[in-house]
Amino acid sequence: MSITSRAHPNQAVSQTFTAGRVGVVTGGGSGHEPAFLGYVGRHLLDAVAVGEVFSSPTAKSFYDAMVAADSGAGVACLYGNYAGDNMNVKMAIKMAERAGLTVRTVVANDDVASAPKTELAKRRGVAGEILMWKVGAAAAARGASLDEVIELAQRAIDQTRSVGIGLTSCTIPAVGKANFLIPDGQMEVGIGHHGEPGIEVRPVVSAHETANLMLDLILPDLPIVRGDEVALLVSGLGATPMMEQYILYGELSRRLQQEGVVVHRPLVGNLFTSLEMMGVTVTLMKLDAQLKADLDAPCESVGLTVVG
Amino acid sequence: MSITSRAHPNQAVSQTFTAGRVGVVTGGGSGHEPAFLGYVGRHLLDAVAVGEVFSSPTAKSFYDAMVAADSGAGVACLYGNYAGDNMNVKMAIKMAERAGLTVRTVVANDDVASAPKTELAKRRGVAGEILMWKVGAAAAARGASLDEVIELAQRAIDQTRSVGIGLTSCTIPAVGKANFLIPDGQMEVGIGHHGEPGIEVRPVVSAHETANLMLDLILPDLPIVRGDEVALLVSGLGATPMMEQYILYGELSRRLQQEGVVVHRPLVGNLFTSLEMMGVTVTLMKLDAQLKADLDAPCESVGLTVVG
Amino acid sequence: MALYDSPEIVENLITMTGEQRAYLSEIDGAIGDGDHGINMSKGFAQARERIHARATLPNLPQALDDLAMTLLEGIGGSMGPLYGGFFLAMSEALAEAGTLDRESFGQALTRGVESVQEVGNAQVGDKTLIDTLVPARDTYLEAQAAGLRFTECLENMVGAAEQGQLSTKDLQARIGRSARLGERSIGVLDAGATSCYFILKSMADSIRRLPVRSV
Amino acid sequence: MALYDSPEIVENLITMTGEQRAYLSEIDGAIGDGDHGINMSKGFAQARERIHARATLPNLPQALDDLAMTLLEGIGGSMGPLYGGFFLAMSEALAEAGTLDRESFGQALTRGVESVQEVGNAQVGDKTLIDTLVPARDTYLEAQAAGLRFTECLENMVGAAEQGQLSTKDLQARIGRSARLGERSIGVLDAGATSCYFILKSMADSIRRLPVRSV
Ligand SMILES: Nc1ncnc2c1ncn2[C@@H]1O[C@H](COP(=O)(O)OP(=O)(O)O)[C@@H](O)[C@H]1O
Ligand SMILES: Nc1ncnc2c1ncn2[C@@H]1O[C@H](COP(=O)(O)OP(=O)(O)O)[C@@H](O)[C@H]1O
Ligand SMILES: [Mg+2]
Ligand SMILES: [Mg+2]
Ligand SMILES: [Mg+2]
Ligand SMILES: [Mg+2]
Repeated sequence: MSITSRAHPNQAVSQTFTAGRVGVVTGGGSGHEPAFLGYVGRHLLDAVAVGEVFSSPTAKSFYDAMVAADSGAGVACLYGNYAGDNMNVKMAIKMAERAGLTVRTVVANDDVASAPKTELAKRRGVAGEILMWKVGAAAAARGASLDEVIELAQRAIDQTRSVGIGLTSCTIPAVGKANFLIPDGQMEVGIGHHGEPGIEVRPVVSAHETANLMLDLILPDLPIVRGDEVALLVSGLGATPMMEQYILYGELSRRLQQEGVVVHRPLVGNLFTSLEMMGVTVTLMKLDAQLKADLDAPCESVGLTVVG
Repeated sequence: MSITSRAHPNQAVSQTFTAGRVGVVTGGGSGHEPAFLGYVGRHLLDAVAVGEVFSSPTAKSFYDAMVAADSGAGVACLYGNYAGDNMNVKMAIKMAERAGLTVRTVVANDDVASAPKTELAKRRGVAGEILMWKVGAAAAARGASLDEVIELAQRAIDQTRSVGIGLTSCTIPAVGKANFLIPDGQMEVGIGHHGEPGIEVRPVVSAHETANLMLDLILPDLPIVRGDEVALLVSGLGATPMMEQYILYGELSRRLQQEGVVVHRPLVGNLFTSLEMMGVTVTLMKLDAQLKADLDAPCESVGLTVVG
Repeated sequence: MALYDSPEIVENLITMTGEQRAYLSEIDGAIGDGDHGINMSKGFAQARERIHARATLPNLPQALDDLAMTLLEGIGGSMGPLYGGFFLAMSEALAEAGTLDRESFGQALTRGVESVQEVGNAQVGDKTLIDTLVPARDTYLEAQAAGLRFTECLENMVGAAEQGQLSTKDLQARIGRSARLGERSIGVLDAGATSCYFILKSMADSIRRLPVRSV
Repeated sequence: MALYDSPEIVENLITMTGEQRAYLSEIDGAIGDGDHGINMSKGFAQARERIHARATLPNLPQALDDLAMTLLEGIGGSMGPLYGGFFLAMSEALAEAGTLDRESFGQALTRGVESVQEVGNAQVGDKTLIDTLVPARDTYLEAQAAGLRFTECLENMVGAAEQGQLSTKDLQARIGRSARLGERSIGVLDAGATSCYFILKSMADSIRRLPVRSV
């Protein structure tokens, strides 16, 4: 699997793209490594627009990614709900239309803490994007039409809920000072990927209690109930030790077992980070047969590899 | 791929073990996640002995791992050079011999900073162990004899060199206070996986200079020279942001390119950690045709998955 | 008409953003991240390079297109797509018209504002550049409908733009970075509304500075 | 002989480690990580459970094997394999002999020390339990060769063990955790050498406490 940066440095393109199928692209600011670049690969993203740290890529780099991923069957642009990304994707699509490309979008909004359920469209996209990309790209890989890819990616994110907690802040290098503050011994529940304010700041609790309070926000929102099968993704935000991520995973999986929710596919690691923030996001996707098949389909990338 | 914990909780066994071939096992203290447990999987480790945080597993759990991985063709125990592990493996082998098992060992000693080249046997094993496991397990998977597996794993580690740097310390939970100290703005070059003292403590420098000083320790030691092909593994120690790991990787790969050294296989991530230490280890393995083939062979585990 | 055939209007815009760089960043600093002047002058300065790299100097629609493409290529965040889209739409309208006159400028302004609203979804009162743009456009079109001359339409437009810009002082930001501050965003001007006023004023000045003609 | 047929010697060892728990940890605290007493008493206490879980009380070799297996199963780090191997080797030697007498104990001690050296690679002077074990064994074997009675051999052994233990005070640690301290490790006893002295003394005491017989 290899990736090259074509044209200019703000864009990466997979070398495994096969002509004739729908192209799958995304884009976003830097600082979330291995997202977004690390998910370019076989049966995953075909091209990615790369922005400055915590800042949307330009319209032109989204456009370039679309052009790179287009081979006549159209392009699915699957990205996260942030003002800058929304605006740049809109202008990129205008440019793409002028160039005769067909582009459709799905906007991830899996972060339950970012807006009430009555305002789904205001919610931010976080680590759930990875699962949306996986499903959309699996559909594209098996030759689905652009409309089908979009429909499935939309279903994927509609069935996905995330929440984050932060224990320490992070610093945008160009700014040079922390972009928010969490007092020592406190944690911010519902914090966003760029330090967007969460729901509450409260004393740090045990992994067991942390798992419970995160699931108490996620499970009722969809809802996810007894008998459901889920994908469970735990992502460290950058400075969270691996051991602690696994300990939290253990607590989450115990609680889910109690609730009668079956984890079909676990993913743990620094999969969608936030510079050097200490903290974690927890993502659950409620699965049906199709989503399961698409999640289980083989893919290969730096960030996520699934063996068929 | 699935892993179950048999017998008692200090041991994990792969479900993909196929009888009749050499079993590959390792073991070590906790706190290095995803090592060691996360490398149990298809065509990788067959069983692992799990110790307390930063403490060797017991002889019995090494023995249990050996029993679990044995199907008559013998067991290769590929582990790192630490006093406790050495002693427990020795007693485990004594127990295994009483039970009629054939066990041979390879002891990783890839850390160039832990002893001079004249005292190779005193050097500690660090992230290079992952490459040793990969090669040994690939050999076992293709049906090599125990002697061949041992010979290849030995060749793998003989061709591997690592060095670590630490920027902050870490705390063993049961102890509750930092087990060493690095002053703010300083970094310890050559630090071990458990905070073992390094070569020097010096002011933090840029990624570019860090890459150079690490390679200046690694390259001459083997040596690795113009025209060589290598695997290059960068592992965060726990709290190192992914973005910074990739930035360091970029600087390493630039320097290697200048030196005429070709990176055949890059690996970047929190692959062998040290609780919440901030820092990184850099590992290079000098490849020949056989090592290359064994590194490239497919395998599947939480820590490392290679698609064939 | 000479102005249609040269990049002069765009050149003047670029010069203006350079001059207002510090002021715009200062305003953005109060309730934003203090980079608006930098974003603007950086993007616009890149456009000058693109324009001058051409074999022959472009006409106004082409220069606006160059400016738009530079902003869309060089500035992420919000300014690239908002102003990039604005100038792209103006460029298209003027190219279609083939001339710069009262009608075509009215068309261009209308299409430009449409793009900003489509891309940014902001409404009047949200404390954004829309607070400058919408009254400016409405006033221009009213003046045009009332049969005023091009220069009078522009004069009225600039007056409304200034009013709109000043109106942002008492508004609470409901969109963009400063919206996070809630009530604390009241009491200072909006950076984008201010740069937008400077842009409309600069364009109007460029056109009015022409020797008296039937414009 | 009753002692061979019962776990009494091992029981007394277990009781001893419980009593010396705090003292051994205190010594380890000076130049180690302060857990030697905890490691020892925890491991030995688990052995008592294993022994008493048996349907019938085991004989000495079996009880030593139980102790060894418990240490090998319950204690990671260095004490598990060092003492586990020590008692395992003693158990094997005594089982082969089928009796506890001057010769078989000499054999058992010799095999035990061999295991510790094989597993740990320490030499006399490294400030480890070897500094107790080696002189103890040598003295025992000398006494045996000189034709002394079992109890006298044991008495001499304990004396040499105590000397060996005390010798560690002036040594610089060259192996194990305290080796990191370099010269700062001089001036205090080694924890392992001390626990080892207690172990040999306890075994000797158990045997010598017997009613006078031809031992
Ligand atoms: N959705 C929007 N619609 C119109 N204008 C907007 C919108 N979002 C932000 N703005 C304008 O952008 C200005 C800030 O621009 P700038 O500082 O260059 O970008 P950033 O906020 O990314 O630092 C604000 O003052 C506001 O006028
Ligand atoms: N290689 C070795 N050979 C013999 N004895 C050793 C060796 N390494 C350590 N020891 C003994 O182990 C003792 C420390 O035991 P303990 O405190 O229980 O373990 P740890 O050092 O793991 O905390 C030391 O005092 C020393 O006597
Ligand atoms: Mg700003
Ligand atoms: Mg900004
Ligand atoms: Mg100790
Ligand atoms: Mg200890």
